Amino acid sequence: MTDLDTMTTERGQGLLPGGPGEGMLVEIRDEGELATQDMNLNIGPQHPATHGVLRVVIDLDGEKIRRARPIIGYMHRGFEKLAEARDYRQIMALVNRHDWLSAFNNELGVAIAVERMMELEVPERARWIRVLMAEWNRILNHLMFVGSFGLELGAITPVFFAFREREDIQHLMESATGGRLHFSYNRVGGLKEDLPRGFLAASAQMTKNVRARSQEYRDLLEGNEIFIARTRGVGALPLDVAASYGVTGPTLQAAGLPEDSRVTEPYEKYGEIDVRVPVGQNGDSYDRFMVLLDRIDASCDIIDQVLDSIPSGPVKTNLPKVVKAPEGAIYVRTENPLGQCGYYLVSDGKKNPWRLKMRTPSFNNIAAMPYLLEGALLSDMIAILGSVFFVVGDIDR
Amino acid sequence: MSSTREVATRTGARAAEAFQGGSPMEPEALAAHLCERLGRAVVDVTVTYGQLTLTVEADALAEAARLCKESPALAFDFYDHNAGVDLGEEGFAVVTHLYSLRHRHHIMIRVVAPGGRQAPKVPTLTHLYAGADWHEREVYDMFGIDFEGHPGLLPRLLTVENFEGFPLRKDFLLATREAKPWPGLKEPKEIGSDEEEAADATAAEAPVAAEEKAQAAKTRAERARAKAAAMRAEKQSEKAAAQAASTEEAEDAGSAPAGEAEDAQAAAAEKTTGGETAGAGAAQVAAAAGEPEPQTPGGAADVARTDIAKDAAAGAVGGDTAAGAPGDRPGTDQPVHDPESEAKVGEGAPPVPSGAPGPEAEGRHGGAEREGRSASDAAAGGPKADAGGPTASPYADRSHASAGEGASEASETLDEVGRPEDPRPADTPDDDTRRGGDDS
Amino acid sequence: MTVIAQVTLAFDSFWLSLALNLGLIVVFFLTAPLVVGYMEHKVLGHMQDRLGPMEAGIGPIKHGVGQLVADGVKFIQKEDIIPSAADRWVFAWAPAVSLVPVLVVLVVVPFGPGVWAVQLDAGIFFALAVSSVGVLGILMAAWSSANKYSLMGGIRAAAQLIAYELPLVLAAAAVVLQAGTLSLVGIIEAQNEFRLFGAVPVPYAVPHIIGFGMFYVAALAELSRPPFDMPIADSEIIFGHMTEYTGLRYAFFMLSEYAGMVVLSALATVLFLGGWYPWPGVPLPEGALGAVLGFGVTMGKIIALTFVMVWLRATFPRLREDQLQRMSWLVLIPLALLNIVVVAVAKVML
Amino acid sequence: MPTLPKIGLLKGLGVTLKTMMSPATTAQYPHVKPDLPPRTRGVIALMEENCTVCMLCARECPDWCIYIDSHKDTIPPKKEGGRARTRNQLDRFAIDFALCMYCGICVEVCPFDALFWSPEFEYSTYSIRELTHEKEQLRVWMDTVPAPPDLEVGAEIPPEISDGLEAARKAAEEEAQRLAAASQPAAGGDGTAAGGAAAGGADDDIHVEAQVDQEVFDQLVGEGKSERVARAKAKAAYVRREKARIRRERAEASA
Repeated sequence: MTDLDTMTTERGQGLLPGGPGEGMLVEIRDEGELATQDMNLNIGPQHPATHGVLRVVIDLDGEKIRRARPIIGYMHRGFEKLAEARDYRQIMALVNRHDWLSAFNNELGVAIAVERMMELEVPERARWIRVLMAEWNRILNHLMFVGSFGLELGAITPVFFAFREREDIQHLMESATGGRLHFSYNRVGGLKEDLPRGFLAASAQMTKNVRARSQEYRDLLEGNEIFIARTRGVGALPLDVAASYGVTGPTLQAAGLPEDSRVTEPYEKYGEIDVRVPVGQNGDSYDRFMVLLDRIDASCDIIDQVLDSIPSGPVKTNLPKVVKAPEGAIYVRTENPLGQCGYYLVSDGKKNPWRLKMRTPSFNNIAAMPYLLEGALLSDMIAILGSVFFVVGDIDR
Repeated sequence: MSSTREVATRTGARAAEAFQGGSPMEPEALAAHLCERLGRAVVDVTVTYGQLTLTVEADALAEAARLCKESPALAFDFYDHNAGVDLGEEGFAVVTHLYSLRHRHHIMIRVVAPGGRQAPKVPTLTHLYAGADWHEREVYDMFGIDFEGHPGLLPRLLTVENFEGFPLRKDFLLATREAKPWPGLKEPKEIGSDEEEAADATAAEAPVAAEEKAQAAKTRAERARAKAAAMRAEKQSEKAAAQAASTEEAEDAGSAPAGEAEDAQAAAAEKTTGGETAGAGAAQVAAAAGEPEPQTPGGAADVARTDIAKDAAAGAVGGDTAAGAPGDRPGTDQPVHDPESEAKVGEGAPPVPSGAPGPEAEGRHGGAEREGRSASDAAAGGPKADAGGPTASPYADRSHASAGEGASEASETLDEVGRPEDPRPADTPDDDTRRGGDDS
Repeated sequence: MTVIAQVTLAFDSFWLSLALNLGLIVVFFLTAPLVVGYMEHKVLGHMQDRLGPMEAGIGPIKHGVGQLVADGVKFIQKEDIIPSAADRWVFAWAPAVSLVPVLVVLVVVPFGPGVWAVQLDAGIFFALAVSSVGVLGILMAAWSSANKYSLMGGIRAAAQLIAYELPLVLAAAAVVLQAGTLSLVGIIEAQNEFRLFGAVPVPYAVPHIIGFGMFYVAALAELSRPPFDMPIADSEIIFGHMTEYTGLRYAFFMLSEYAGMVVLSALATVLFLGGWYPWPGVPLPEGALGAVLGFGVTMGKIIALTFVMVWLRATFPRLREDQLQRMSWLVLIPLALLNIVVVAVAKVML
Repeated sequence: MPTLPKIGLLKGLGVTLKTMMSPATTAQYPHVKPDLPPRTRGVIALMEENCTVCMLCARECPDWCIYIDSHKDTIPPKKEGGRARTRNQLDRFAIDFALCMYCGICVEVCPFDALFWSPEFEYSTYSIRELTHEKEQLRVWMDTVPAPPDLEVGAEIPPEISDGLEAARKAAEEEAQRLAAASQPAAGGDGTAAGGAAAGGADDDIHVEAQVDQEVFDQLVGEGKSERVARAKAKAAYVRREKARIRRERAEASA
């Protein structure tokens, strides 16, 4: 029995040099056990658990994972190359597609980068609305993962509940942006257009619903003994490892660190409202999931604050016919739902960027996957994959 | 499980304390701190938008990163990302972005990879940061920069294993833009200009076609000059007869825009391999030239506009039609500057093959750009100089802008070739039709 | 099935009656799973804030009544794919092997007074023995599919079924001890007579609450229903032993699962819920009417039990294989043994 | 080992049971059409009459999915000695919705309101070729274009709209003056015409210094109109009232 425990707890240190648990993988093998032959199992790219086309090649000893190798790039579309051939307005329509669950946040980063370079004065109202939308989008995203995580662990109901809420919120955002998934509502220097009549009231109502319903997820999963048994202590990611992999977002916060660029380096209006950053203690799957749930409520709080303080006025600035960022380089990071999304924009003063490097959260988070998987059980792999929340497009860009 | 929970909690709790309660350093302070330790290895320190970019010698990168990670005052424990940047001729740069969870300050360590474009090399950081692994593999995928000491850059991370070339290098062609002609290229067809001409006008990217066009343009230029001389005389008399009073205005009204038209066309020609978009550019800028005097008696400017547009566009379609006898088009004798503008197309043409990177221009990106720049400056200088009167100035800007565009586009990968600077040329057709609409 | 009685009386021909009985059993075997399946469709749907199937219907009756029939038709039309690397014959026969035992068990299950095909004195013994044959089919499928996922699923299933056969049998054994007979009919009658503390008429579920719970959990595990569906955990190993199956053969596996739900619920009904008696001590009218009512009562109880199965599926995540094993060997089996001891003692004392 | 079932499991069972009892939120799509907001980016509609072949959409399109063919027409001079004009004629306008990524840039950049978004979304086809909608089809979509929604309270009226309002107002005034002028000679004729003429004519020489009518303004703002609109309307209201008053006085004086 204890052996089963160690299977799920001890961690190999394949990639991390000089970390705390170096060489654990070797120690697990106890002499007593029969000689076994590892089975090479290819999970994905079309596998229910790797929602998307992530592929993980694992070496199995029984059900214990000896080695795990994530293989990515199936959805690589060369965004950075495409961006170099397009002007900033067109990039807006491209950039929101890599992480298709947080389109608005994606656009926001680029918009802010260009605005800072051009030293544009973005209208107050636009900046508040950006915060509002960003938070709605965050909730959309988190709901998705709350559902899918349950689904992967075999609890099939939460995902349907999640989509119930998502539909409502999507309809709300669609009424403002016209899109259900790819909102493309940001523009350099503001927003596409102002909100439709009644949006703010609807938002206020919606936060109430979401809060009420997020309780259902808690009832379904939070206290559920089976769920706890499946996730507690599974895929625990120590902070130092997380840091050296550049892991961010709920995965980092679950490890106990309130690192969130909305707080540490507030952009737009986050500095003027109080942003609660929920954290966990163990950094295991359970904490990651709970942090995600808490973030939904936190976002609701933010939205309420925005609704109280949104001013009237224009949402656009008058721009030259062709937007051109001055020569130079800038790095802008925004707190996307899945973690920190960074945009390193190098401009040579033309209407399209000379280089636009996008640092996506999922890429770094999945890079830590071998560390998390080695020594886990096959079933744990599902719990880990599901709780290191990622979008394949966000990995591959 | 219980054991696990304790283990995890311990690590979690311990780490959480260890990673909090630091004090951020100002970029300048950071720079100073590192400079004194790295000494002459630091090539350059820039602080833009409050962000520190420290350029160091390639071989000092690992040392710099180690310092950043280990010295407690800096404690850059968080590996954010690294980005390759194409520097043109100098080769490539790699910008490594580190962050400190404890102190919450950033640093970007920039390294210009030695080895130029052929064999760029940069030391790896995988021994310091586990996260560097994938990021360096990505940079290798995209730029072919070799990270010395990296556990394994192959198989390729993001592209397919047997992918040829390095996509993010500027000389790598963007296939999607190669595949089909740009739909935005077409201009409204002239009356009488027939289909296939328009067709090959759009699909003209082959360098061969470019040279032919250049030649055609040259010859056309010669004929045009002759014609120009004849016409000028003719026009002088004609003008004198026509409007005794408003000669002056008409004159400099004509001349100022003429200047732009030329330059802008030079620029347009600069940027395109074929003459076609030069034609387009000519059409619109010349039209622009005509704009400032809507109130010109008899709308001479208007006629001039349309004719120039026709000529230039026709020149785009094919040398002969363009250089064809002026008689077959009404009122060709009116404007003096259009043959000259054609001439400019001719002169503008020769630099084209070098200026705009055709397939053969790969890898000569830097050179191409510098030419482009100078050309654009020249072009820009012109209209700025003789942009006559407040009415003319916006168009002066415009043609200037377009010239700049032209140059920029010239420095683009081939996928951009053949795209006129986006919305601008479209304006004049608008104005055209708008006016037309009002009258009819 | 009351018909059976009369027919047998009329013709008094053993073979004819047997044939008729078996025929009716097969009909029941083909229809009952449809009912359960439809129930699962709708209940699951509404528990998840959906409607479930709404279109396919029989005649004017919509609400997806005909969904499973339509599915059946679809399965028949589908191509029957056998992987080239597969062991053809084993692969082809596996569904039958997992299907037949369930059918056979039905033969001995009493659905009402006189409503059974065959009455064996060792009915419960026979039922449990046969029902555990089904695992062979799963193993055959898993092994012959030449698919790693199938193999893992098969191995999980085997381990699981072995682990849960024990609590199942032990729980039943306690009841047998209590009733003093192996015959299912006998158990029902004994239950009818049973009085708690000699006074309160209750089904065995009450005194055997632990046994009942164990039997139910074990049944879930045996059927690999959630939360014990690791053998076919779709998010881990695609569909376990059924990964490579298509069309009719796949339909057979499905059928055997749902028929299995019916059968095990029926056994639970007989063992713990007093069979066809609405409540111990409440007599049913004689003859055909009584048979019909009894059948209705039994079906009602079966549906109730299967409903709970669906309910659990809608609510709970999936356990992990090792946790499942631990639960069986460390919790259920000791508990079951203890249960037997207690029952034995009580039996002797009272 | 997994903790034995406790309240946690029962809670979950409660939730699912409760949900089963409450009505489902499913919408029976083919039977019940979704109500999509007017801004929904479903399909792009073309108002051909407005298109001037400026090529802006085709050029700004990020993935080159708009195809435009056109030619120049010469319009013969209307009066003798006038000059011929040229205008662009649209021959082909096609959007390939198989390529389109529904970013809306074309709709945004169109300077003459020739392109609109329609929430219509049911145009899936069996062949990808049929997803290229020609201008006839795009014109059909035009009928499904809804009116844009009002803006949220506190929003600034976009210039194009305020300009439009301004233009409309001017046009109305000119029309009024024209009518007035036309009906001048008929003054003193039959009563109604005379009355109208008198009113119309009288208006011309009444001059009222426009100023904001505070209560109207407050009321409008209360209704959620943006200040700018409210002020304009308030002024208009004030002027109207003043003119009416003056007219009344004059009528009394003349009577």
